[in-house]
Amino acid sequence: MSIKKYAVAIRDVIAEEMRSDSSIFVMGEDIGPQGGIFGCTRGLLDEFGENRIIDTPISEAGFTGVGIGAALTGMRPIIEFMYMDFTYEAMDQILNQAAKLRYMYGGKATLPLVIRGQQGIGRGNAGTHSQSVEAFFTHIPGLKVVQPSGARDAAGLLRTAIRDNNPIMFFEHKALYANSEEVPDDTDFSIPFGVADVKREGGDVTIIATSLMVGRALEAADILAKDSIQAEVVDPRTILPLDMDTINASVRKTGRAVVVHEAHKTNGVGAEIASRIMEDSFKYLDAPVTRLGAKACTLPFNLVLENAVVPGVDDIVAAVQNISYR
Amino acid sequence: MSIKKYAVAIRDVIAEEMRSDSSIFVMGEDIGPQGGIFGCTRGLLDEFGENRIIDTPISEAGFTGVGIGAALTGMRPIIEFMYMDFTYEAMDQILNQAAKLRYMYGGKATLPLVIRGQQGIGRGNAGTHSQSVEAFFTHIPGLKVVQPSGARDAAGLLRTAIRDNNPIMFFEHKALYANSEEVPDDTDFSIPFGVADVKREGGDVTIIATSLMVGRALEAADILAKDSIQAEVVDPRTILPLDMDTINASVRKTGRAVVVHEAHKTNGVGAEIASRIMEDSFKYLDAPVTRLGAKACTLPFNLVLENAVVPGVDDIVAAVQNISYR
Amino acid sequence: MDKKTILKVYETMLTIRKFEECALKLFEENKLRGSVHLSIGQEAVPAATGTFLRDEDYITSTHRGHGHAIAKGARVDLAMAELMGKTTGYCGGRGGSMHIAEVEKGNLGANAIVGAGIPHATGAALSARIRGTDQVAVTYFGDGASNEGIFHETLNMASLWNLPVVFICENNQFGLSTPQSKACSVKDIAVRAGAYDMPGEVVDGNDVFAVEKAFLKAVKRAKEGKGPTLLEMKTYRWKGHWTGDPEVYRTREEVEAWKKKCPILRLEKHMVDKGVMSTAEIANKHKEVDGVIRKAEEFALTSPEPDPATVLDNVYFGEVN
Amino acid sequence: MDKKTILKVYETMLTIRKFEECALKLFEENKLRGSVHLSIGQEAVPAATGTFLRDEDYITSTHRGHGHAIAKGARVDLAMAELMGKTTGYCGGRGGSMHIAEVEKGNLGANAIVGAGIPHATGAALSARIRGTDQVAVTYFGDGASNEGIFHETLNMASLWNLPVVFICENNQFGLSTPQSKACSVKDIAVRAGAYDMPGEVVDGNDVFAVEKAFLKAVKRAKEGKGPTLLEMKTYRWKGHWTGDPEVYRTREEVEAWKKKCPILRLEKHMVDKGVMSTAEIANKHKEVDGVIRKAEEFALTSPEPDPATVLDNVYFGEVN
Ligand SMILES: Cc1ncc(C[n+]2csc(CCOP(=O)(O)OP(=O)(O)O)c2C)c(N)n1
Ligand SMILES: Cc1ncc(C[n+]2csc(CCOP(=O)(O)OP(=O)(O)O)c2C)c(N)n1
Ligand SMILES: [Mg+2]
Ligand SMILES: [Mg+2]
Repeated sequence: MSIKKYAVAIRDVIAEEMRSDSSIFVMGEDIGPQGGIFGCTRGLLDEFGENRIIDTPISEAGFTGVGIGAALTGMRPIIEFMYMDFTYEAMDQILNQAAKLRYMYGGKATLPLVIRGQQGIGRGNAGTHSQSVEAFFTHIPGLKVVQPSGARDAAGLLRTAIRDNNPIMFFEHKALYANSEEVPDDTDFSIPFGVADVKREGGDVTIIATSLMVGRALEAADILAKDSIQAEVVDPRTILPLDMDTINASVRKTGRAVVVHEAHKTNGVGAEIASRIMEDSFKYLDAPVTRLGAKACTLPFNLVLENAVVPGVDDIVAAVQNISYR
Repeated sequence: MSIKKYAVAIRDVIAEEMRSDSSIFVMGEDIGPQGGIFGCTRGLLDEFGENRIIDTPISEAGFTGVGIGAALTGMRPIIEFMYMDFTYEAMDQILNQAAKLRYMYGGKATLPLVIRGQQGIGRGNAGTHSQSVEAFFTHIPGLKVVQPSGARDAAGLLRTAIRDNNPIMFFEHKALYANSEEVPDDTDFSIPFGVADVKREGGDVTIIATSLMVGRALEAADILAKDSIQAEVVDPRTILPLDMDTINASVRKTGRAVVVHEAHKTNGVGAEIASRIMEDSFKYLDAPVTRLGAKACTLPFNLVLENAVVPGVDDIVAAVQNISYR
Repeated sequence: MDKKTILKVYETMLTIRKFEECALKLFEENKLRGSVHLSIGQEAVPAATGTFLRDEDYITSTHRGHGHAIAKGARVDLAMAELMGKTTGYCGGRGGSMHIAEVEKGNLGANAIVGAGIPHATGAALSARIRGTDQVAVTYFGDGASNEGIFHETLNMASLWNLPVVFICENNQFGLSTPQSKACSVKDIAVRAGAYDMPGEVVDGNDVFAVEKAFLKAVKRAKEGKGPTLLEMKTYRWKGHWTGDPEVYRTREEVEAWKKKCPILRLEKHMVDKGVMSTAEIANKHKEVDGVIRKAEEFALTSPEPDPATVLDNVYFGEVN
Repeated sequence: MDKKTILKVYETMLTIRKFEECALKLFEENKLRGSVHLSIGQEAVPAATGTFLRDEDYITSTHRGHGHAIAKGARVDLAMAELMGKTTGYCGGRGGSMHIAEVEKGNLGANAIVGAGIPHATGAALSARIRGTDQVAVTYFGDGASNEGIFHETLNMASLWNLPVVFICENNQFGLSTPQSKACSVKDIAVRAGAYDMPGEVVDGNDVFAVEKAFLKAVKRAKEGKGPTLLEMKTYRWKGHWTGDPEVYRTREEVEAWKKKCPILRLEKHMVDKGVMSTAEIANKHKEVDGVIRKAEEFALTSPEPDPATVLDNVYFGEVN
């Protein structure tokens, strides 16, 4: 075990996998000498050289397409998006190409491709650089969608992503990069997709939280415990595949659920999760599943406003209390 | 009243509005001499000339951005996307620019802009030309999202869209263009956004359906009626704003609801609607809200397969029956 | 070109032509559905390029891609079956006309999205470079596609990284109904090569010899590590953009004038003039290819429809998790 | 330029410089947060272009847009308040440094997305053309932005439709950490004009006279209905890409060498040499502008934070339905 920052855990897994598999290369904006603006490729250029650590022009659609072509022909590209918001520039390549080619070619193409980068609030980057965009990639079939909430999960899930033969959307969070955690040193340490992690056990209510919201949910759970409400906090870790078994088991135990993510509430992943809980566990529900997500406005630049838009610990506490006394 | 095809109803409203407001112009691929590949701008070039009916290069991101610039400076552009699937090429301009500029500029910009075009199955256009993509535009705040299911609604809603001072995503359906309906001749005929239409009344179950699925829901309702199940069919018509009042009123009456759309089920608009029904009307529900949507695979080229992916009348009947005997 | 090569190019052109004529017939007979985009009149480009590629070289193609696939070695029976959406087709009926691919033989696929295949070929070239092979990648796209942003982004990267890729713009004068002059600010798309510091050349796309010459030069350059080339092949599509196009955007006369420049007739005349083939041999070749296509048609017609129970197969490699 | 104009350009440059120095100070004092991109060293381009535009002319700008806004007439107090996210700022604190806009005065906005503003200016030019006015639109963007697809798509349309727009590429040698040579396949971005059949010109972007001359020629062309121009202004950014950039990608010497080419010092020297201003007058001007900026800082610092209760305002024009 080593204590590592989330950003370092990511970098180390990339390096370890690159050492053992020469078909892996990394491309993206400012990942070379700069090491990525969040340091997730720091030092890799020195070790692996320009042939495998490729700085790109600001051409998101183009380099995503280049990655797809490389993946189709035996390589295992890792593409860094400086901000996952910029996937908007490359939606055709991601949703129409990476997600669909295997299927449209009758199963005769394999696309081992990781698209990774950070998203979310925390840096005063304003509306176009603070979004959480994972929901877009669950709606169109063909991708897997990952959202690690800590350094250990980031390491284990990234290794699984790199070794997977499918296109993977891997969502890091800018406000988590500096968080440290114990990470196994084993260079085969991996966490399977589709296995939720119960970050805290409790019998009264289930809080399903992703990414930055996991920490807030745990804080909320501590506060609620003082109020004698024992919250179980479930982190799905992968949004697609989604571990409904764990979620249903928890909800059937507690009878109450709150889903919280940083992305906008309207048509966010929480809508899917809440609907599936209802479909699967309707008769166990003592109260409607509550969703928390960003308010229906663009993420504002101002910090006070930004905080007003995204669910805070208080909002989670209030939501739980609201459904606990029904 | 005149009996008009859906495509003609759309064309006529564009022409009528252009006659009375010189700030309206239309741009898009092959909308000039060709009149749009589905005929929605047929004849407009002759009447309005090249200055207001503008054939573009195949540059979706670029011409969307050009439309935004024109909207910011006093024009009211209507942009035709040949297939709404191609919005993937222009996601940054739609989701980061059109949807956000007014907010990010502190309310000091106005963007009257209609982005319209067709989507969906029915022409053997395969995976990248058969999608239903409306859900993407409800997740990011700042847009309104419209889905007319018939010629009359298309006319009334399009007029509202053109006169609205916000960016509007207007989703037509390729398989509806040839359907005819009575449309008022009044050149002020409009249908407000956010007002669902109860297409059929019934007391046993609520079917919320959009676009092509409205017709299928009505067919299903006829079949169910023989089985003594009276289905109420609600067409929200606009997905954002969403008329939850009408939906809730219906569900509170029937206690049961099925939401059906052609878009993929996972994280489709149905997830949002089902979640909101649960949130608003939990104690009235006798059964979980059921969602129907396209299966989790790319839309296949082959007709037999295509039909297997998208909800059919039988699927709707079965879903209703399944929740009716609980 | 030596005689053997000429014959191969000729046979390829003839196969493409007759394959598409058959597809059109099937479409008109309602035995084939969906978007079918014919390249009749444009056969010289795929034939005089694809023929010179090895299995290990890569191509990407477009919505108008039957010719590229056939020239890269696709079997016409499997291709026709795909056009009909049959299980036996290249994509098992999932992709249809616009998605014929054979990755293991270097055809990385037709693509229904204008411009989308351009970076895929470039990525294959990058992959070859990283793996240290001498593979070459070729991407075909239309005049209309040269106005998509991805064209620009990709050509810039290909040149910057000196990749072994050949960009072939088939300028058939129209993007759907829009004449090139209404969509493209330059007369010769080859000029755009200058924006990426790569060589660009205008080629008579109906002349197999001109196409071959320019192409082999570009391939040589690519293999020598000198980087990409942009070739603009001037040609013309005889049929509508898709089967059913009202063709309001051009005159019958214009089409007829181009038919006179038919690349197949032109090569036939050349072969007869130079004594490569006699008229009788040509007639025989036609019959032979007719036979091949007839068998492909038969195969496609008699192949089974896919089983709806398999519709969820192949969304992912392996299980979802 | 006559004396009055020179003084205006000079004052604009000075205002931009001191505005940004103040922003940097506030950032270092932790009174300002978020991404702040400084254009220190690049002031000649906005000053010797924006100064020549009328209120009714349009501009679009970038993440590095303080200079463009100020040269187009933005008030430094409202701009500084926006950098601090205050209610009194141009965007009421919603947009921050990267979104300063003043639509009614022709500033269609800074834009945090690389390249995204290019089509907006072009759309404004189209709008002017349809409305029959003589307005001109100018779009500023970086060397890095010239590799985005939207650059290509937009320049093609602007040329095709002969729109009154001037494309100003501020080539400050880097896109974030990436030198132009590692991102762009051509040495001079102006060369890319050829891909759209429009004039392109390389300009010394640190020389206000060269900038003015090239710009006025382009504006004249636009107003005469002759279409767009691409101007590449060679310049250099002195500070990091953003406040906090480790600047691993260049040497101190390189930066120092460029500082010697400071556009402000250069103009000051010219003015003294030609007797336009004395050193004393220059010193006074500095003091005057310092005073203006100090007041702006004061205004920004004492302005209220936005009220969270208003956070949902202005998502839509009017009610949602
Ligand atoms: C991104 C995108 N935009 C638009 C279309 C619709 N479309 C299909 S083919 C075509 C014309 C393409 O013209 P060109 O590139 O010249 O190829 P050609 O059809 O002439 O072979 C258009 C507009 C598409 N498939 N994809
Ligand atoms: C679409 C997009 N990709 C990437 C970024 C991140 N980014 C912001 S500024 C920048 C560099 C821009 O370089 P250039 O266009 O030369 O402008 P400069 O910063 O030098 O003024 C990058 C990569 C972005 N904001 N938008
Ligand atoms: Mg063409
Ligand atoms: Mg730059």
